[in-house]
Amino acid sequence: MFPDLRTLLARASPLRSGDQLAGIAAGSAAERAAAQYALADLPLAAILNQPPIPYENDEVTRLILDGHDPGSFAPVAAMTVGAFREFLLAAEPAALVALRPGLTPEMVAAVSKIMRLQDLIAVAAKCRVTTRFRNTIGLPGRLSVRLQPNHPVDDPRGVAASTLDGLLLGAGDAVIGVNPATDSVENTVLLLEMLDQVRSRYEIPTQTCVLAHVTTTLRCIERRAPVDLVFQSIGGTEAVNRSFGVSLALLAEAQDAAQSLKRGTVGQDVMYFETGQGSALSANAHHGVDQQTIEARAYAVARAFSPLLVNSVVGFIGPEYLYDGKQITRAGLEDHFCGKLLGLPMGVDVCYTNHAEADQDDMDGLLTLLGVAGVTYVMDVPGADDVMLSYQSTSFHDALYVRAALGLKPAPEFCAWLERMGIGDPAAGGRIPDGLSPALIGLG
Amino acid sequence: MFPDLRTLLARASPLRSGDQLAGIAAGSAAERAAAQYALADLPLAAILNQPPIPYENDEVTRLILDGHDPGSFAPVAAMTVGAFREFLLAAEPAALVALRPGLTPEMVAAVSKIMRLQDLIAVAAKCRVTTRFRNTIGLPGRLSVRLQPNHPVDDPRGVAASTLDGLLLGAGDAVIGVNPATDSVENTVLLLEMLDQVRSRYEIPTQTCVLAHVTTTLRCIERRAPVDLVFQSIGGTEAVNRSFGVSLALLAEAQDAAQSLKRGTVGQDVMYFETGQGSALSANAHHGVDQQTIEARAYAVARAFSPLLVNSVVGFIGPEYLYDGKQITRAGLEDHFCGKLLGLPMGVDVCYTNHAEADQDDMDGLLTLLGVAGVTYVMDVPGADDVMLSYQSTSFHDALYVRAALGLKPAPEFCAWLERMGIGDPAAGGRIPDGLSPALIGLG
Amino acid sequence: MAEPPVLWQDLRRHTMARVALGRAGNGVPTAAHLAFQAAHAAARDAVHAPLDVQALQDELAAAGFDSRTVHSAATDRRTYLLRPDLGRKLATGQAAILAPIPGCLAFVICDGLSAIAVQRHAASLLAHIRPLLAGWEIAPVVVATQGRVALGDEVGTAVQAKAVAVLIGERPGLSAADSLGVYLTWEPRPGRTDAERNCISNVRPEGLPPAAAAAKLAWLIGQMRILGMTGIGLKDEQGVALLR
Amino acid sequence: MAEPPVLWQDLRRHTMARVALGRAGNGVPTAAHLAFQAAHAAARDAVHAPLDVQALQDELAAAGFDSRTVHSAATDRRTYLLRPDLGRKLATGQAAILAPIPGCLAFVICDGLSAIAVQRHAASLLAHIRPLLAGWEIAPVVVATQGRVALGDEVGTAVQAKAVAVLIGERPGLSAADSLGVYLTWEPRPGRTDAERNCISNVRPEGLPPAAAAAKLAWLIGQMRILGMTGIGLKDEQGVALLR
Ligand code: B12
Ligand code: B12
Repeated sequence: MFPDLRTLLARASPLRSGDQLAGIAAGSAAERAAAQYALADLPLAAILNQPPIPYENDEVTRLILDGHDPGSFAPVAAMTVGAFREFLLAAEPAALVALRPGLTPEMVAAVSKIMRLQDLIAVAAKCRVTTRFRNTIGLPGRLSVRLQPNHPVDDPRGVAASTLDGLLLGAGDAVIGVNPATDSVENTVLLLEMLDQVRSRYEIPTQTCVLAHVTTTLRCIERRAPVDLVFQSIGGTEAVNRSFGVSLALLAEAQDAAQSLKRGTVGQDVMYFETGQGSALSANAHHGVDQQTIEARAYAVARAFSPLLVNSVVGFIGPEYLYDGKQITRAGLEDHFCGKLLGLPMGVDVCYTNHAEADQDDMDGLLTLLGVAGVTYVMDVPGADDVMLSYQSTSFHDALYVRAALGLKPAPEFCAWLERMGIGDPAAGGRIPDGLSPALIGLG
Repeated sequence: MFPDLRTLLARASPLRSGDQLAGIAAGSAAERAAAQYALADLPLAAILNQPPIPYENDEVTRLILDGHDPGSFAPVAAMTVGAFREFLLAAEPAALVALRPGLTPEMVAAVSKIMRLQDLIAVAAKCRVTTRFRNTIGLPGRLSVRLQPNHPVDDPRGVAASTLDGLLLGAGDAVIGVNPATDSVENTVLLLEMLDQVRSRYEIPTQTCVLAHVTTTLRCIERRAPVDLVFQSIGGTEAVNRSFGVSLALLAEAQDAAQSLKRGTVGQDVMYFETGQGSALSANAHHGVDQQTIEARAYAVARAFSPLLVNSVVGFIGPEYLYDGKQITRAGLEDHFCGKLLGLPMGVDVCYTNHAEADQDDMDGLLTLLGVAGVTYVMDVPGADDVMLSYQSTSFHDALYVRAALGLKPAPEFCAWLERMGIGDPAAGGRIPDGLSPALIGLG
Repeated sequence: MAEPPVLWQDLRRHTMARVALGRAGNGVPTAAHLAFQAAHAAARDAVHAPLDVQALQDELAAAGFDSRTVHSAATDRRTYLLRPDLGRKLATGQAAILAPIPGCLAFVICDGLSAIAVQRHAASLLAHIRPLLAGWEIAPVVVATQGRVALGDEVGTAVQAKAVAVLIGERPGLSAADSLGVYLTWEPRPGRTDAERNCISNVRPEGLPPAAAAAKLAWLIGQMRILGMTGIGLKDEQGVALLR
Repeated sequence: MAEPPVLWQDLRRHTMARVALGRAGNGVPTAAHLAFQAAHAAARDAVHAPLDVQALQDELAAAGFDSRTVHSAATDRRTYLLRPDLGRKLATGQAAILAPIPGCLAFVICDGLSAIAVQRHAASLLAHIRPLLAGWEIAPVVVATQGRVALGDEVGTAVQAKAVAVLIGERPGLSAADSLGVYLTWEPRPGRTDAERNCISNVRPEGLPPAAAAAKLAWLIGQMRILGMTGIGLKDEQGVALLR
């Protein structure tokens, strides 16, 4: 009924517009149910032996298979996908940690397809991943936040104003990271310097980043700009990475360059990756593989570079891949689960665009569910409205909400800093605490 | 632009199929946004003075207005709906308790319409309502469960088997409550006796109920059947209640009758009500008022009888009122919020039918969100499949999941009983603990 | 009486409910999860299965019932699902098809939410009840598509019936897609509320078999004639034992 | 330099972002919440606003540009949103409309996700860049409906262009629904990846004004000709100061 693993994985995937666009989705709920039965009976070992994209043709497949550790795989080697699901639900957290080097993204994607949201949440909540640069991210009971102070023309004052707004609301412990409107080296250097100035003037135990293309960031490093983290969008096939202008070798070069700067204080995890279901299909680089499996393969790319941060941009790419709030919600929890199980410090950009069928209620739902699932970090833009990227992500207020609702705190070093600066008291009457005087960062 | 309060409330409601069916929904997102602006500017006092269904025509309106306490209302009397939202978000829990007698359902419905999911969750989580019969329901850190062991022909052994299954998985502290397939007095008595036998043989600190029509339950009381709780479906207008064959007087009579039995040990809250958006419209008894406002009015009916349990059956009634997972999710959180704010021990039947556009993922989401919002109880049917009512609700496993994910426990008396009986150890190898021997309850 | 169960899974003997599923952590085991998903897909298909009207009419004829077909004002399935108001009304002109038989008992068969239920059990139920209706004039059976319970009120009015019994497909569930409901209304006319009807539910072989449902309906019809009413004032007091 | 802000709300001077909203508990105050909802409704409408092709062509003519119209293989808006593959292809027969001008520079104006952006800024950008393109033969401007960025590759192939610049409506945001993007591709042909293009984004009065965007595009076009490539190998090294 299903000619090969690739087809089986696609047919067993919960409905999403991207797989329909690719022409590989199940044609009916009944066909999907049949595929899920077949997939559940498949041995994990069969998945290992049948990479959906051939070894010869794809450096991501080579990375996955060459890096696979049979010893770690042993405890689950004899299981089917269905039994693996049960194992995950019942396992102790430590057993899941030990398993990581033995798991391939295809195994993880496969099992996610036969899991309900509650399974994805329950298992992910057992996976903690801790990373370090200038603070410690991913500890139990913590939820970190990327402060995303974008501006339509990268005006340093505008970026600084949004940054200060976020800091005053407790955001920024994952990273203060700007998407540049202009991908020029000069502009990127300017932003890097401004962000580094804010960080050092206020003595914030966090890291900063300008999310330019990795080749631009490499040039900034050459120019001795203050680069904490190297950002790059990545995907799950060699071809989609090529369409992004990157390769494994280029990423390794960038990691080396950034680590050589030794800017981290408590650790040297210097890479920041973004991923998202659909990008490979968009670049016609998906090899007929479903978008969620490809997405999991992107995590195999990420974990090769011990990143500080990885997040799916789940609802960002558009309705042609994830049609509505329901599909975005499912994909967000799948991505988080797959990333965590593979050992990544997984965050999610809880977001949507105005051409998708989604709204703030959907985001409140997904954010809360991810909080319960133990998401490492989320994004924060002022008022949830990114005035440069033109989409809606979570806001500073959203992070306050979810932290309060679930009793979660920022990274410990950052928590201490917030205390020290007297931040977080809404009764302060709108006066900015002295320690955070805007004048210090050139806001006049 | 909006001729009257009724119209304004309808146009400001988040999209749902029932209001479209009634022809009162906003025609576009822009019209809805405009209505929300107008509604936010409306003083709460104006809502009090303009009941959407006239006093003369409707005993529910009379109940609401006659019972309104201006003293409790005073702290918010001068506020607009928009300011009231801000007040609720910022308020301490105690302030919300004090407010209850001053709030009308229309005020509560109005403010819910301009709240996001996260607002509904955050405010509801601050409202605790505690009730008592044979145990204590609604304490902080607790989540109770109605065990719903329905059977297509009310076979006592079948009901007993499902009951035992649920008890073995920790369900049943809210109530063990059967929907009868046959609404005959004799059948109801038979089920009541069987349930009472199970409860007393196992010495379970909980209550039982057969969800027959209140007139049937009254006859059962006359026949001295062991009636713990009186169940009844209710709605938010006199006319919908008439279509259900009930009135305020009848409910009062039933409450008296049940209390006269003095079967409660720790309290005498004897009423159990179900509600659900859409029932008034279905009975053509909605007076042009939107379904969510009518639903909130049903809570005013409920609170007049200090119920032990109240739940919305949110996704049960059908797609003509709540079309898909998104509408069910929003409505479930609205209903929970409105009920809690009015002081009810609010549970939710997290559920859907096979003619609605929803699935298990939607339920996992809603269940988790309600858990974060502090829902008092949820339903539990074996394997989520009600073989008599033909719909899907939450399962025993779902309750285990959400309790584990959020660190919640059953009612304290029931917790102690579970310990005593040695329930909850999945390692027991499928043997039923001696204390729960099926033979004790006639299962041979 | 058999040995009492000592193993959890023995509970399955007593009910078709999904008991004794086992556990994987707090979740259901994979097999149960997949079975549930497959059942959901099937139940959703069942909602949309159309009624084979001709086959039903042939069966009715074989059981000795004359029949007429009408359709509600809901033109298609999607409209039916979203517009119960239309499912309660006859399409324009349809009432004229039905000849008045003052004082009769009318049966209406509606596809409702499960044409499968109606297809399988409606004719059988009627065949069983026929001998039990002495003293009633029975109108030709009305087979209605895209109908709701209250459609019976319009039909009853059109044929000037003293009472109407609507046989309707109940919402398909995961474990049964063929459950029939029966709603009995005294002096049917538009505007009757559900408090003024009686209901027999879960009619199917694994629920209340059509023969037993026919007996119960006949009992209710008899009581209805004595009391001159249906609804909450008419309590089902037929012996339970009969059904077990 | 003005006084440094001491009050939170003063931050608003520096950015159009939704800063200094205040707080209600942990939530946003009602006014900010309602403004957001209204902006969302408007942005969703903007996605569906159609391009007034004639008006755009008139404007182009006034600026001295000849123009041609084509449409992509996506027949309507819904198809466009769900089928980016079709938005990247010309509808059958459309390529034939375009006469080859070997070695030319081609401009393609696509409605993309915001016809409003294109309507407001595309002609202005072209008017500003015209004087800066000495040495290029410019093909008639192609106005394409329901187009994606990669449609430029097909158009460029059809006109045998040396390079193509696609002016396209970016996804409407809550604060701006009229943001134009410009994508420059050397030797366009189907199959080019995004790594082989350069992008100028956020072209609008409150972002990068059309005149400044024209200057930047002209700079990139100049560098492109020197390097014989676009994409990640061509870095934008035009002074930043110019733009501020
Ligand atoms: C969606 C999007 C993406 C998606 C692409 C989705 C997809 N379909 O595959 C993802 C997340 C993968 C992405 C990745 C990147 N993006 Co991008 N992206 C956007 C965004 C938000 C919308 C694009 C859009 O709507 N286009 C219009 C529609 C109608 O046409 P389309 O044919 O569907 O769009 C295509 C292009 O937009 C293209 N694309 C997307 N990003 C980029 C970036 C560059 C440099 C190029 C040449 C093309 C390109 O992808 C689409 C499919 O082919 C824009 C910002 C904006 N408001 O427009 C940024 C934007 C274009 N991206 C940007 C950047 C920097 C990148 C990255 C280089 C980031 C990085 N460091 O890796 C990567 C790699 C891009 C590449 N070479 O492919 C910048 C470009 C800055 C500049 N002036 O050069 C922008 C302006 C946002 C920003 N300021 O950060 N992006
Ligand atoms: C949906 C539903 C409801 C909904 C009604 C939704 C609506 N649209 O307003 C709500 C939650 C309000 C409801 C309430 C009650 N229901 Co009810 N309901 C159902 C259910 C699950 C499905 C009905 C259906 O699909 N019908 C078929 C569709 C195609 O036709 P319809 O025209 O849309 O359906 C109408 C009738 O079903 C009617 N209706 C619903 N419940 C009842 C109950 C009785 C006694 C009558 C006469 C009519 C009636 O409401 C619908 C709109 O008018 C059935 C169980 C089942 N599997 O069928 C139980 C069922 C019919 N209900 C039942 C009961 C007991 C009640 C209550 C009396 C409970 C109580 N103690 O208050 C109340 C009051 C009913 C009344 N007098 O109006 C029993 C009837 C038992 C019996 N043999 O008499 C059933 C069989 C379920 C059960 N075993 O508990 N119900």
